[in-house]
Amino acid sequence: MVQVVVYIGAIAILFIFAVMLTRREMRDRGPQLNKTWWVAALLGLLTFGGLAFILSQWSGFSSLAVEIPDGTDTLGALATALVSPQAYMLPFEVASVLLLAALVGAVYIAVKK
Amino acid sequence: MSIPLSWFLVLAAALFSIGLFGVLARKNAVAILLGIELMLNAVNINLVAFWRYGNIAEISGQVFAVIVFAVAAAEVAVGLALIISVYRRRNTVVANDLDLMKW
Amino acid sequence: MATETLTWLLPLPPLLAFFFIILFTNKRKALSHSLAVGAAALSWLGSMVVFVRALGVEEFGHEVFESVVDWLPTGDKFFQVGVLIDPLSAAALFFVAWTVLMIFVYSIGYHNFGQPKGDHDVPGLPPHGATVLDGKGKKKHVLSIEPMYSRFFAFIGLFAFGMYTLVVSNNLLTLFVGWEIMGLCSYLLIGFWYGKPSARNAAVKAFITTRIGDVFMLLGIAFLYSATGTLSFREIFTEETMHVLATTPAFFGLSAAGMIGLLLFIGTVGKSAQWPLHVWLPDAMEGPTPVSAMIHAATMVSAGVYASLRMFPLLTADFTGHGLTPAMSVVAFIGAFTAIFAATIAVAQNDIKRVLAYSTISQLGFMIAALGIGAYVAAAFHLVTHAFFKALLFLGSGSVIHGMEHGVLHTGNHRLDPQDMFNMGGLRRKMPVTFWTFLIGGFALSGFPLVTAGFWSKDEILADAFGHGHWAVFITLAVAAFLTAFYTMRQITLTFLGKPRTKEAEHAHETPLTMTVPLVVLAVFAVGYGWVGIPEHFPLLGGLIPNWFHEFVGGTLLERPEAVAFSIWPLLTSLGVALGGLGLGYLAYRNVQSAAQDKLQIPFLKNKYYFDEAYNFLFVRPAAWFSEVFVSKWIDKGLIDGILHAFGWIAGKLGFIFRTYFDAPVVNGFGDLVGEGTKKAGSAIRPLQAGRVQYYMVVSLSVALVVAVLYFVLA
Amino acid sequence: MEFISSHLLTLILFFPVLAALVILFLPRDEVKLTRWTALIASLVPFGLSVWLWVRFEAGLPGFQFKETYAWYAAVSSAFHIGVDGLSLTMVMLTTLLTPLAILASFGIQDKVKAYMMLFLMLETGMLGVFMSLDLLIFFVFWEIGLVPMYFLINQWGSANRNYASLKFMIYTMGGSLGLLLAIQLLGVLFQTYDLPALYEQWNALEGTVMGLPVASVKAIAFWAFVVAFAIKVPVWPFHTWLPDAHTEAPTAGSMILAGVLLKLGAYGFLRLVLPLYPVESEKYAGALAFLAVMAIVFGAFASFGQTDFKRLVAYSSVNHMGFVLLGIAAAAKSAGTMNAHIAMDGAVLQMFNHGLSAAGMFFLVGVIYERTHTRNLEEFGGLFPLAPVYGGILIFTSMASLGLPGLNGFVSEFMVVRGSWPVLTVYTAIAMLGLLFTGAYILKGIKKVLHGPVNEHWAHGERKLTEITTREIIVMAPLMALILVLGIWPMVILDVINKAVTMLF
Repeated sequence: MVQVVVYIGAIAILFIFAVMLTRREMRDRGPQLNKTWWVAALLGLLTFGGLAFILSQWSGFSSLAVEIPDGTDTLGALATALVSPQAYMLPFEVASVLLLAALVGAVYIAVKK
Repeated sequence: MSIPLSWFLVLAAALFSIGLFGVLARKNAVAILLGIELMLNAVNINLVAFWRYGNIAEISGQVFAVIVFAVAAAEVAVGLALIISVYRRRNTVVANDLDLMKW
Repeated sequence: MATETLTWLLPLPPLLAFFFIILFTNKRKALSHSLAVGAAALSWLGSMVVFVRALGVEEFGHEVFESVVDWLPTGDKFFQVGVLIDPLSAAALFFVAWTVLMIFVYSIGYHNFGQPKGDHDVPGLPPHGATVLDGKGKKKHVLSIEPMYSRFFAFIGLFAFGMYTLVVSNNLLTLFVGWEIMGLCSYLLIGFWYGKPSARNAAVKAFITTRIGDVFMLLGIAFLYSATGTLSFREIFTEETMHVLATTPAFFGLSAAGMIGLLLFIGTVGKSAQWPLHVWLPDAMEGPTPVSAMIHAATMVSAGVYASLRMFPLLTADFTGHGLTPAMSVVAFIGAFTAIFAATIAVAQNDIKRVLAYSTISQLGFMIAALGIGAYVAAAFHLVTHAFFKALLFLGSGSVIHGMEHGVLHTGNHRLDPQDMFNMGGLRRKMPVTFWTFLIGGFALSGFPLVTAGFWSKDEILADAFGHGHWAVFITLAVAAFLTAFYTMRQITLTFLGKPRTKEAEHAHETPLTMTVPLVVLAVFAVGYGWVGIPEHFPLLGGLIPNWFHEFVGGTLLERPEAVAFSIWPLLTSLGVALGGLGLGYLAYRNVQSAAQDKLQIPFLKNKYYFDEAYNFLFVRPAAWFSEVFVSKWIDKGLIDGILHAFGWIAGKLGFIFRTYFDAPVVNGFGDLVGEGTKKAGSAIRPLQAGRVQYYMVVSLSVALVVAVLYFVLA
Repeated sequence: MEFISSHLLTLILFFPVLAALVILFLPRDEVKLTRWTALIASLVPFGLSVWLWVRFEAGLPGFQFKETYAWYAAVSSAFHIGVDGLSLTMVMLTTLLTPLAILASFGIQDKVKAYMMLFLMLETGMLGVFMSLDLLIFFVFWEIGLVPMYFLINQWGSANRNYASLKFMIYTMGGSLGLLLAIQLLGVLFQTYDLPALYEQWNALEGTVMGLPVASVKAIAFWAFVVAFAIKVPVWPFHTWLPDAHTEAPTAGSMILAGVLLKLGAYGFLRLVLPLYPVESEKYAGALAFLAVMAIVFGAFASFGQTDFKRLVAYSSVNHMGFVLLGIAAAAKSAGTMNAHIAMDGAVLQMFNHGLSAAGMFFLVGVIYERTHTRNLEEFGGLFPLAPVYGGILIFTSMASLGLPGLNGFVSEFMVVRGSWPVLTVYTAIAMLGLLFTGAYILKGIKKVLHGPVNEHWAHGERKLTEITTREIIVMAPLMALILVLGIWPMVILDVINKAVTMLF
């Protein structure tokens, strides 16, 4: 769950920081959107439409949730799967290393000078 | 528990499209980053939803979501650092103004 | 030590002294002259030992001291060089050793050793004198030491090396080596005071003029070498070789022997300053007075005659005793002509050294003429006696000039020429030793009867010319002898007799011991050496002493030359011209007070028949024009470079034509088309590369959507 | 050790290039280090050549220390090198002069690294010509030598360097064109470029070649060779590049140019023209002798006519190299006789001797030019009291150049004259005029530079002429010592030359 914590804690705070840092400048700039925002809007709508259409064609579109038998600890299973050598330990560790590297890199880029 | 899968899927598609619009239409690099986060989380919703509505024993959907968090965190960290660095140098965070390498 | 080894070593000490002084002791004057004089003394000692040993050999001439080594590989054989002492070289060695040693000693005094450094002296100019405070604190002008003192001794050391090498050589090539080294030294010594423009010009003139002779000599050597395969004297002068040479025809109707002899003789003409290559010698008096003058006049020029003596068999090949061969005629003519020609010039000269210089040319002419008529021994005899008394005269004149410079410093009148005889007079009281020795030398030169060496040697030449019926030569030489006696007495009278004509002459001073002792030694030989060659049949004296010189030196030749039969006429002529000339000279100049009263100041004679001017006009200036304008400007820069530049121009034009009419429209056109096309296409699609990420995304997403829609529609 | 002794020639040949590579990687600012590296690197080939000289057996016929490597098999050319007495002498000269020239260039301040590299490459180019036993290799090295020299003149020369370097380059290249064609002809005919093989096959060739009689083909090829080499020697009237190039080149460049590069041409005559074309050489010996005599006489006159000190010395090279060609012509005319041997000995020795004295003279001119920045003889005069040691050295070297007996030039000139007199009598006699004017121009040089009243212009203040430095004396010392030794005892190298000449011709 470390990554979730990091995400929620650190990254969200970073977001806020960044937003705060840049807010002043944002205020006195012109429009927040590109001149071609309508193209983007059109594309967004089309994508949404396309996705919705394709999904609606799928047979399992409106299937219902599976019953979870009592006593099943899904969270525990997830935790076990993440640290079990038979399951996802390696991807998990790789992701950790990636995150670490990214943090170090971020610090380096942001701090220097 | 009578909410069908379609709700989740439509929500995710909407979220994705909004993120996409943000990425394509916003000037501010931070906002673009936010848009990307939206798109990633739309995917996460889908992953968890498919897990919940498919085979619960198969845990990989959840695991994937966790890894996407990690990647997103990394991406945001680096992206923000870059934006700060760029801001220091160029005094702007507008993506279109970063045109040093353009002809 | 074996005599051969000793002979090898003879030239070495002066050479070593030269290198030592140049490399190490240049700054230390006393050490330098000690080295040089010590080296000369060593060589002198060795020469005397060799000479005495040579005297002790029976039939010396057939038995000689010779030793050779391989020097140059030539194909499968070797060219050998070595040393040789035969009677001629022994006799030459004797006078060379003595005169060289005396010059070295004399130089110490002449260059004012022991005197203070000059006030304004600089290297390259003669010393100008120094100011010192005497005991009473009064300023006094004295002579100053030569600034390049050590260098002088180095040069004369090298000079001595050259002379010794020349004398002890057993072959023509090493003789030539010594010959040229002396040429270099004469150049260096004439140009010793290189700061004087006259000196540097004279040095170049001397070198070039003698070099004219030398290149001919080199040809002669090459000719001789290719004709006989050897250059060794003892191998060439054998019956067979000489016969082959004498019968092989060469060019201009001469036999090979005569041709070679003449080519080599031209070398002598240059070195011994014979007409027409005599012009360098008088100018050579620019060297330090009189030591270099003495080298150029008494020793080195003798080398020319010595070489001719060596080549005597070649010159006289086919000579039967009557009727001169063409080669001999040339030699005799040049000798006799030079003798009288130079004597006439000497009569009108006022510079004490120049008179002696011309007398040298004249006396060398005597020797050459003697060679030309086949009088081998007489020529050799005159060579030796002349070397002694001319050395004496030059050293004496140096002493006189030195004394005069003393006077000049006393009066401070630096514009006065201390060498002009009309500024002298009455020096016999001031400089007695110089006077008496000069008198002896002068009388020897004039051929004063019986007591002086010059009389015997000159008489022998005249007797030979008379005895063999060469009337033209006899009369010419007799007149020349008369003139010789006349100008010698003129010189003595003007210089030493009468009363001082200037204040400077009054204050002249006798020179130091280092200068007077060599004078005395040479004076002894100027008198005594004549007695070794008194003809056998001479009235009264003949037979008292055997004619040793004739016997000894004559042994050098294959056939010992017969002594000429005695006749009273040449003797009377000798007596007459010598005494007559001397008497007339005294009478004519007894009361002359200035150059204006001298009736012989004829411009034509005074200007040496305008030979310098003529040569300058005929050779020097055309040569300069030829090299500066014709060869450098016209041929090289104009013609050859012109052709080259024309090539360059044509190539440039061709290139231009190709460029304008082929390259530009065709090749470039095509190339440009391709290039421009690409460029246009590039700029046409350039907007796609906007560099805006969002733009890219919009485009790619649109495409993806369109494709997806199409897919579903088509599907 | 074993490797060194079995690859001696290759090592001598390529060591300079390796050293140049090392210098390439030295830092640009380390001027001192660069100089010393170059100097020490150039001393190594010299040391190796001394070893080569010691181990060389003069008595053996043919080439020694031969090495063959595959090179360009498609045209049957191999990397074949070796030395005999002639090439050995020239290799010695090259490896001796290069360190001296590098030492002489210590005064160069500008682009030292490039300069030293070019110099070392130049050495390889020259050595290659002397060593190669394959015509194609010969030509390759022949051309390689041009390039560094071009840049040396063009980059470090004096005022008119562009003109001079271009003239030098174009002229020599133009001459090599014919040479290349002739070489191709031989290669095509015999399917080999190997020299020893060509010597035999080419001379044995009879019949027709490409529809022409062999004699005419040979005559044409002969002149193609001769022109290429004559330009390099240079022979009158192909000599006008020389005064320009020599005068404009930097001091060390002139030293090498006069000392070694000119010998390449003469060496070409010895190595290729005479053995490949004995008949033609004999036939055209008169023409060659005529050109040689023109070079001697006109070279001397032209030299006498100069007012530029360096130009004067440059023309003296024309004059001296004329004697080399005269000897070669005489040897060609009388091949096999004693005259030929003597003439050839003289010619080769003259090559070596001129290498010493001309290099010395150019260096001395450079010494004074460095101090006064003028070469005009009229501005000199009276320098002797200011620089007596320099004056002494100048007189000594000048005398060697003049051919004073007792110094080296005389021996070789005498041998040439002796060898050519019986064969080419008239030409030899005319050449004496040149010999006379050799004296005239040398003395003119000394007189105009050293003699005369103290030159006030160069005597005071910042223009004061400084005496020759120790480094400069060290450059001159080996040259002077050799000049003297060879003058007194020429057997030192003449023995090797003579044996080679006797066996070759």
